[in-house]
Parts: sequence; structure tokens; C-alpha cells
Amino acid sequence: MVFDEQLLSSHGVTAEEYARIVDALGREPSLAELGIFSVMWSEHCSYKSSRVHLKTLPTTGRRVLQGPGENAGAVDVGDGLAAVFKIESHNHPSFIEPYQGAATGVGGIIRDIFTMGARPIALLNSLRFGSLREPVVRRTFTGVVAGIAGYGNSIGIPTVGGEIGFDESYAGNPLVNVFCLGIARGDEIIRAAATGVGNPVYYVGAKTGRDGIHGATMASAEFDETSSEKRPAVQVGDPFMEKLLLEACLEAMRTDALVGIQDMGAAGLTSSTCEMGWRGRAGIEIDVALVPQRETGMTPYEIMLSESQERMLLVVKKGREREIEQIFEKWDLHAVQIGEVTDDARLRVKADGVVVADIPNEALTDGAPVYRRPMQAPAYLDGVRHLAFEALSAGAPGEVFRALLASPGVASRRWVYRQYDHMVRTNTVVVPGMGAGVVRIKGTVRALALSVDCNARFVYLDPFAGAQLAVAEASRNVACAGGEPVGATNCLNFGNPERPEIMWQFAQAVAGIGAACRALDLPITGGNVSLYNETDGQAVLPTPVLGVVGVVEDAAKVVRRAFQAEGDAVLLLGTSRAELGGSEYLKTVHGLVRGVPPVLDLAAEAALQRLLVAAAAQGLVRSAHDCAEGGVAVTLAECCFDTGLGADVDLPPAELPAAGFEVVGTLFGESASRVLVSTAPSSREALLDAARAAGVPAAVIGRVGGSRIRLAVAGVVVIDEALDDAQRLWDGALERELEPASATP
Amino acid sequence: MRARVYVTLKPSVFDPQGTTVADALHTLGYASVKDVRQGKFFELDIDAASVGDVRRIAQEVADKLLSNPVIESYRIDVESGVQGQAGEGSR
Amino acid sequence: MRARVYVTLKPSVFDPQGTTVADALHTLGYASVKDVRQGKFFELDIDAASVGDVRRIAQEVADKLLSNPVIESYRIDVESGVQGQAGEGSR
Amino acid sequence: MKVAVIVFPGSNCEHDAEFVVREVLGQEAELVWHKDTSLHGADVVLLPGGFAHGDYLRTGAIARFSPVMREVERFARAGAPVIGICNGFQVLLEAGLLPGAMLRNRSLKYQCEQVHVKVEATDTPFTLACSPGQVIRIPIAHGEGNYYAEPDVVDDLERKRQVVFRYCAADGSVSDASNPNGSVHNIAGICSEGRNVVGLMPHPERACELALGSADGLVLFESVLRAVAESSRVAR
Ligand SMILES: Nc1ncnc2c1ncn2[C@@H]1O[C@H](COP(=O)(O)OP(=O)(O)O)[C@@H](O)[C@H]1O
Ligand SMILES: [Mg+2]
Repeated sequence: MVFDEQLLSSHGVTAEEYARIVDALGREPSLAELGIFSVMWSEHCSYKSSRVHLKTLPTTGRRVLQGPGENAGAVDVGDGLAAVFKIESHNHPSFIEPYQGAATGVGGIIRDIFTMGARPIALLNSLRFGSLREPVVRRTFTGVVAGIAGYGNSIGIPTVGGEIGFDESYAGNPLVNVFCLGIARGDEIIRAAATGVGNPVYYVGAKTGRDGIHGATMASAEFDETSSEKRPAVQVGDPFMEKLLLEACLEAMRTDALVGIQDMGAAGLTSSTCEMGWRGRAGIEIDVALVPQRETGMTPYEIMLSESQERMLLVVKKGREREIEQIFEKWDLHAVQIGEVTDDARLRVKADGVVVADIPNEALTDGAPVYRRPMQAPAYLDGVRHLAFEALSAGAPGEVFRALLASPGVASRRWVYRQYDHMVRTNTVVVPGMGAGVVRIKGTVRALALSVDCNARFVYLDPFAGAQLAVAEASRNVACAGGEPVGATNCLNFGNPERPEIMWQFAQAVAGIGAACRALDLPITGGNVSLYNETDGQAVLPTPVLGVVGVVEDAAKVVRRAFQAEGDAVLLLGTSRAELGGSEYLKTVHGLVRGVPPVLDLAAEAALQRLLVAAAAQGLVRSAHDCAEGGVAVTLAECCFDTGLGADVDLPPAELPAAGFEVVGTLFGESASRVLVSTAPSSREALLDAARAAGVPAAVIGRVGGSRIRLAVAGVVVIDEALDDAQRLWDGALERELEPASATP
Repeated sequence: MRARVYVTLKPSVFDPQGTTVADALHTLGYASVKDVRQGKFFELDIDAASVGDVRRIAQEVADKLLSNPVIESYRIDVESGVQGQAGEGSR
Repeated sequence: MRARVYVTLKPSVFDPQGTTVADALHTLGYASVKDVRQGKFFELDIDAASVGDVRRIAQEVADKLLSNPVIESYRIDVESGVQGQAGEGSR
Repeated sequence: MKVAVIVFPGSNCEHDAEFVVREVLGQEAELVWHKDTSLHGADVVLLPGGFAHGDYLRTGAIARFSPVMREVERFARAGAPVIGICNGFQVLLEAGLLPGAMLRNRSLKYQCEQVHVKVEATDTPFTLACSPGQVIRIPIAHGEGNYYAEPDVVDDLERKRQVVFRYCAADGSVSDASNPNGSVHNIAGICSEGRNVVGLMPHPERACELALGSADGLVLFESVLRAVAESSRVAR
């Protein structure tokens, strides 16, 4: 072995993997080659621990135009158009430098979308942080939000939705998942394949610096107290450059002079060259001396591993170079030829003509190691599932209600989304903070409803059930808006897969996602896996975030969550079971994450979602809002807030979980597959008929009106709050946590 | 007394703002401007007995709030006729 | 040679950033920091024969592009041992 | 009517403006690249929102040097209608076509939200279809919309009735509570002395269809359509 153990371990390469490298090359690797292997075989790029599990996900369907394997997935949304979308994590960079980490995360996912030939039209994000009581967490939180805003606003793509969760487990390892969706003509989707021997390979975008070297490897190892020393130069986002790239690339794609294109994301020049070659069953040869460089004295190793942002790799038809170069020049960008397509299926890297790396593409891509890591159910599950109600006191409903409205997990996200431009491009039909984000598709009568969701407490308590619940929730949110769920993407955030308990959580969650997606006929078209989300051996709650896209056939019929008119009937769809396991109630009032998550009947869920889509299309509902954190009580309050219409409802008591908990169980229990809808009195019977026909339990529980939120259980009023007061609590809670000085009480 | 804290991106960190300003200057015909880097500075009016105290407070504040040690370094000048001493912020 | 252009808001213009920093410092217990104003600066690498030329170019560039005379003033330092001279930008 | 929508590198609302002119108003719109030296016979020039040159130096600071700005200046000096929206307003300020400058919002944050704006002057090409004092609900989306000018300049603006839009409450009352960003005198938009150049921070082009929550911004486009029609009738 020419490399010592120390060097291998600093590259995250095991002795066994090193032997495989030697085997693949038929010789010892050069340092540059070792670097290339190390990033391509990192967890982040190779999916070596997750691949066997991901293979079990359903990825096909009537509308799927592109499943996993490209930079993003694509589904047919009618009129010959494709929705191209994906979600990506930027957890580790966001911990090191919240603003830039989050900003470059946004930049990365946008590139994945326009690389496919789609114009990005919407962003969402899913965030997790520790407790806002901690100053460090507040700084991370504000930095991440500012970074997402800074990048998305500048490039002019609206952020139309997202979700934020809090749990102490994320204190040292926040999660920053970003979702982007773009629109392309279905027959014009561009693939990232290099073909045509002799075709020139171009580099365009920002110059290469030493930033982010080993970013992919870093995202493949857990944090410990020495991580801050190992920090690579932090990547700084340049949204202006990306905007130019976006416009220039879309323009170049409209010519037929472009053969293939890929962004340089994780593992930069390395992954883009070998992956494009591999997909095209061709080779790529480049000379790093031709790569535009920002710093002097960069080695081939550094150039190949740099993760400088805002760079693209293009394969152009030979003879058509000028056309492409001119398009980039118009945008003040310089497309530089750095190599060409070869016929030998290898990645060959030269430095001033001298070969420094020469590797079969297969060894770097499909030939990367695949691990079936050992799994074992975690010991914590035994204890944590038992909920000892005897030791708790239920609390006064009114007080619990107010505490929940002001808890960071429930409170209004306005402080956050006000910082995001959510209206640019003039497509946003439903703005953030109102359930699923909805964007219309210009040139058609359709709209897309988008949601990202995961209740990680449920996943922690039961990874299989919790992941199913995440699928159901994201899909249900889309259905509430009147969107037929047509495709999903997922971002799987877990701890260290080398620990059997984590691997078990992961496998269970993937199985849960698969089962739910099959039952709901929802193909997964791509996603991302982020492992090693731990600090000092403490893993984050397992957090498989689901992003679901739904098609609303008539944008004029989009349903919002807010009550619309005085006198409308309030109905609860679905079955309430007084399930408090993993609830916001337990967390906020008792500081507990315990119990079993709500039961999910996938057939009932599917029926509910079909009913919602049909009722929206027929104009039978005036508002619809999914019951999630905080149960019916919080859901009802949220329906009242936007339009300032109060409500008066009476809930039948749910079956008792334990004596004394009937009322809080009914109000704040988080049973799945429930939606609060309102309907005009004239449509009430038709809606009830439709529900009956669909086999969805539906009950009229009250009416819209007045200026109070009044909730009764079995005829006894238990919550009676002035709407204004409730709204003030809910509206200002985040601001009070984040800016105690300037917040008005 | 007045202290000035000058915060710059570390040399290895990409400075898109400076790059954009440099590009603009080239377009305007200032070819002789080879490179631009952008930073920020803070003028602090500090009530303290000695130059040493002022410097100590400025340094603490720079470490804690004014600079981001992950990507930035800083330099402090205390206005007192004495020329400030350059140095990377460190903790 | 290197020129530095320091741009600040004019004293008559309210500086929300500086005020926010000052408030934050007071919350952190730095009562001795009486006032904070924030500015930005540019390090220009200029290829010119003399310190005078460098200063002239820096001044032109500051007037034309780097500062907005409605709200800002600037000061230039040329790195050559010579201490920079303060002055308001004007066009 | 033909509207030239100027596209700077980093503009991002050009398609939104173009969409309103073409699809909502049924008029002609042409995107004009910032390096262009002609306005292609347009009747109206619109500088859209966005982040020209990333807003990296100061908003609008670099864009004002774009070749097309010489044409825009000539067009404006000739008395033809020019409107700058958000970043476009900032470019007009930097170019000296309108007085004043922008500071960061007093919240120090980007703010995207619906606000109310009172139309204070109806004798500009972009407000002549408004009723005096009309309150419109349109969104803002900016981090640096805190309008500032020296006190004597502000007095001058007020005296010459160059304040065209002012942030207000839903009932039209103007107070600090209805000022989203700290602008002096709640100024949301102003016009030139000649009244043909108008700049405003809010985005009327985002409020031209009820499907998007408000159609209150359409009146600006209808105004200029009428202004153009009247001036061509006069010309004939
Ligand atoms: N959780 C997942 N579910 C489905 N597909 C996934 C998942 N994670 C990754 N994939 C797919 O695997 C492929 C490899 O991802 P890739 O684009 O190389 O990674 P990245 O862009 O995250 O660096 C992509 O097509 C991606 O959609
Ligand atoms: Mg990718």
C-alpha cells in the first residue's frame, strides 16, 4: 500500500475499500485518484448504505417521465408539461455556517432542476432545529432563514412553503432540506449524459477555488469536537452568478447544440465528469490546467475535489461550439472547453497534458461499494412506547390551547416566510402559511399544490408507521388544496448508519414510505439521503421528509385553509381516536416524546384524499385543513386566523386513553387522516352524500362565525377564546423567541 | 475613544461581491484595477480608561458579534494617533 | 499597489444596522460601547506607477461607483506607509 | 401601446411585467437587454424588479451604467413615461432620474407582504386613472426600500407634489404603524418634476389578477395605457 492508514482514514476509505480501488485500477492509485474514489465512494455520493433499501421504493407510474437516477425526477402534469422536482439536504454545511450553508443548499437544488431543462418556479424547505431557548440555536435559525431568503429572493424563485420542527436532538445538527420544482416541456427534458465521441466538454460558471474540498466526505461522517478544525473553506453562494447560469443554460438548451449538461454539486468536477460519462456509456477526458481557477497553485487533486458553487459541465455537439459560447457570452459568462468525450468509458484527468487520473467510470458509479449494514431494533423503543398517564395531569383545556398556539412547533411561521419572496413570477395562488403552497402553471388552467412534511416524533416512536404518516400527511395537504397527488420525493435524514439501531430506523422508514406510496399510488421520483446526522454519538430524530406534488385541474378551484363565510358548516372528516402518542400536547405540556404514533389506515387515507380532490373540483368545500400538530383544536384556530372568522364547534368525545384525559385527548389528539372542512349550507348535504359514498366518516361539528373560537366536548364548552387574543399568541410567538427586544406583546 | 473593527472575508473564501465590483469596473474601463475585495467596518465609540481597555473591548465584541470566525477575519484600529496593529481575530 | 476605500453613511443619515449592533451589544452587557456605525470598505489592487495615480484612480472609482453621495461619504487610504486623508465624496 | 421591459443581469420580475402587459392588458411588451442601445420604438419604459448585478454593491448602482440607460435617460428627458418598480426604482435613483436613495429596511430584513398604499398624485401617466387618495393593496418584496433624501429634498418633493404613493393603513390613514420599512414621510413612490418618471417600491405587476389575491395594481397599467392613447391622439 502506498498510502498510510492515516491518509486513508482521513479520506474515509477503509482498508477493504482500498483493496477494491487497487482491484478496479489494476494498480495502486495516485493521490488524485484516491481523492476521486474517496468522494465518489462517500456515503453522500454512492448511497452505499442506503442503496439496497432505496431500491424497494415504487418509482413508476402512469405519469412518471423520469424516476430516480437523473438530477431530478419528472412527472407529467398535463398539456405536454412536466413537473421536475427534487429535494436535497444541506445539513452539515448549514451547521458550520448557517447563512452560506443554507444559501448554497438552495443554489444546489435549483441547479439540479434547471439542469433538466426546466425553469424553476417554486422552492420549499423543511427545517429542524434544537430549542430556540439556546442562543446558538437562535443564531443558526436566523442564519439559515436569512440564507434561504438571500439566495432564493435574489435569483427570483418564490419560496411557497415549507415546514419547521424543533427538538433538542437537532441542537448540534440542524436539518436544512430544500425542495425545488420546475416546469419543462415533457419532450424537452435534458438528460445528464455525455455521448458522441469527440464532442467537446465545456466548463461554465464560477471559477474553481479550494472551497468545500471534501464536502461530500464531510457529509458522510458525524460531528465531534474536532470537526471545527477539519472545516474546509466554506462555500459562499453567488446567487447572481447562478441567475446568469440559469438563464444562459435555459437559452442554450433551446438550441439542439447541447448534448448533455450537469451541475457540479457534491464532489464537483469529479462527479459531473464520471456520472455524465457513465450515463452516456462514454468516457470523458479533461485537463485541469484548462479549468478556470480563482486561487493560484491548486493541485489536480484540489481542482477535482473542489465544491465551489455555481458551476456547470456541458457536452456540446462538435462544430456547434460558437453557438453555445455566444449564448454564454451574452450573459457575461465564459464557457471554456476543458476536454472531450472519449470512447473508452473512463474518466481521464490530465494536468498540462500529463495523466494524473485514469479510472473506469463504472468503478466510480455503479461499481461503488454497496453495504447491507447490520440492523437491530433500538433499545429505547421498549421504554418510550409506554405512556404512563397516571403520572400526568391533563391540564386545563384553555391553558393547554394557549400554550400550544404559542409553542414554536405550532406558532405562525410568518416571521420566517415574510423574509422569503413568495410572490415573484406571479404564479403563487396560495402563499406560505396556509397549508400546501399552490402555484399556477401559466399557459394552462392548472395549478400545482406542493407540500413537504414529516413528524419526526412519530418516526422516532415507530419508524415504519411514522414514515407512512409522513407520506400521508404531505399527500393529504396537497389533496386539501384540491390537488391530486401525482409524485413524491424524499429526503432521508438519519444518524450514523454504521450503528445497527440507526440502520434499522432507516430500513423501517424506507419500508414505511414504500408501503404508503404504493397504497396511495404515489411514485417516488427521486430524493436524497443524509446520514451521519449526529453530534458526539447523539443522533437526530429520524427525519424522512416527504415532498409531494399534486395537480389541481382548475386553478380557480383551489381550496384554502381559512374559513370563508359566516354561517358555513364546519365538518370533521375522518375518525378521531384520542391518540396522544408523540403529540405536540405531550411535548409542549409535559416535555415528553412518548407513546405510539396514531394508527394509519392507508385505505381510509386514500379514500379521504380522493374525496377531498373530488369535493374541491365540484366546489363542495369552501375550506379544508388537515389536522396535524395540536389536533382539532389547533386546526380549528388556524382555520379562523386568516380571515378573522370565528367558529363554534362541538366535538363528540373520542374513546378515552385514560381517565381524566378524555377532553384533552379529544381536543389535542393527533389521529391521522382527518380534515376540517367548511361548506356553504347549500352544499352541506351534497358533501355528506359524497363522503358517505366514498366511505369517509363525516360529521357536522359546528358553524363558522363570530369573533371567538369556541370548542365544546359533548356539549360542554371547554375552550372559549377571543379570536384576536388567540391570534396574537400564535402570530407573535416566533418573534418573541427570536427578537425579544423588538417584539410587541 | 473610537475603535474601528475592519472585517474581511478570509483570503481563501470566495467574495462574489468584490468580484462583481471588479467586473463592473472593468466594464467601465478601469482595467488597472486588478482585484477588488469587499469588507465591512464598525466604528465603535467606547467609554474606557485606556487605549488598552478600548482595544480589549473592541476585540471581545469583534469575536462575539461583529465577525464570523468561520469565514471572516478582522483587524482593529484604535483612534489615538497610534496606528492600529493588524492581526487575525482568533479565539 | 493597494488602495482602500472606506464608505460610511453620512452622519445625518440614520444607520439602522449600527443601531441594531449597538442594541445587541448593550443586551450582551457592553454598556461602555456608546455608539456604533457600520460602513463598508473596498480593497482595490491597482496597477499604477505612483501613489498619486493610485489615489486618483481610487478616488474616481469611489465617486463614480463605490459610494452614493446622497447618503454616503468615503475616505481613501493608499497602502504605502502614508496615512490616508479623509474627505467627502462628491460628484 | 408598446412597453419596453428593460432586462439587467439579475433582473427577475421582467417576465411578470411582460405577462401583465401582454396577457392581462393585451398590449405589446418587449424585453430589452441592458446592452441594447435602442428602445425598439416603445411608448413606455419599465424597469422591473430583481437584483441587478446581485445588488452586491448597492441596489441599482452598477445597472445605471448599462448602455441602455443612456436611451432610457433620453426617453425620460423627452417627457415619455418611465416606471421603475422596486429594483427598477432603485436604478432610477442611482441614475439620478429621481432624487433620493434607498437604505436598508429598518427591520434589517427582507420583507415580502401585502401593504396598503395611498395614491397621492393622479397627474402622472401611471396614476391618471386613479381617484385622488385611492388606497390600493399591493405587495412589497424588498430588503432595501427605506427611502431617504435630505430634509430639504423631501420638502421640495412634498411641495411639488412629487410623492405619488404613500404607505398607509387600509383606511388610508398614514402613520408610522403603516410604514413597513422606515421610509421618510412613508414614501412608497415618487415622480420626477416633469411627472413622467415614476418609481415605487411596491409591485403593482404582482397585483393585477384576483387569482393572485389582488388586482389593485392594474390601475397603474391602465393609466399608462390611457396616457399613451391620449398622447398619440394629441400627436395625430
Ligand atoms: N431517498 C431517496 N429516494 C429515492 N431516490 C433517491 C433517494 N435518495 C437519492 N435518490 C436518487 O438517487 C440518485 C442519486 O442522487 P444524486 O443526484 O447523485 O445525488 P445528489 O444530487 O444528492 O448528490 C438521484 O436520482 C436521486 O433522486
Ligand atoms: Mg445532483
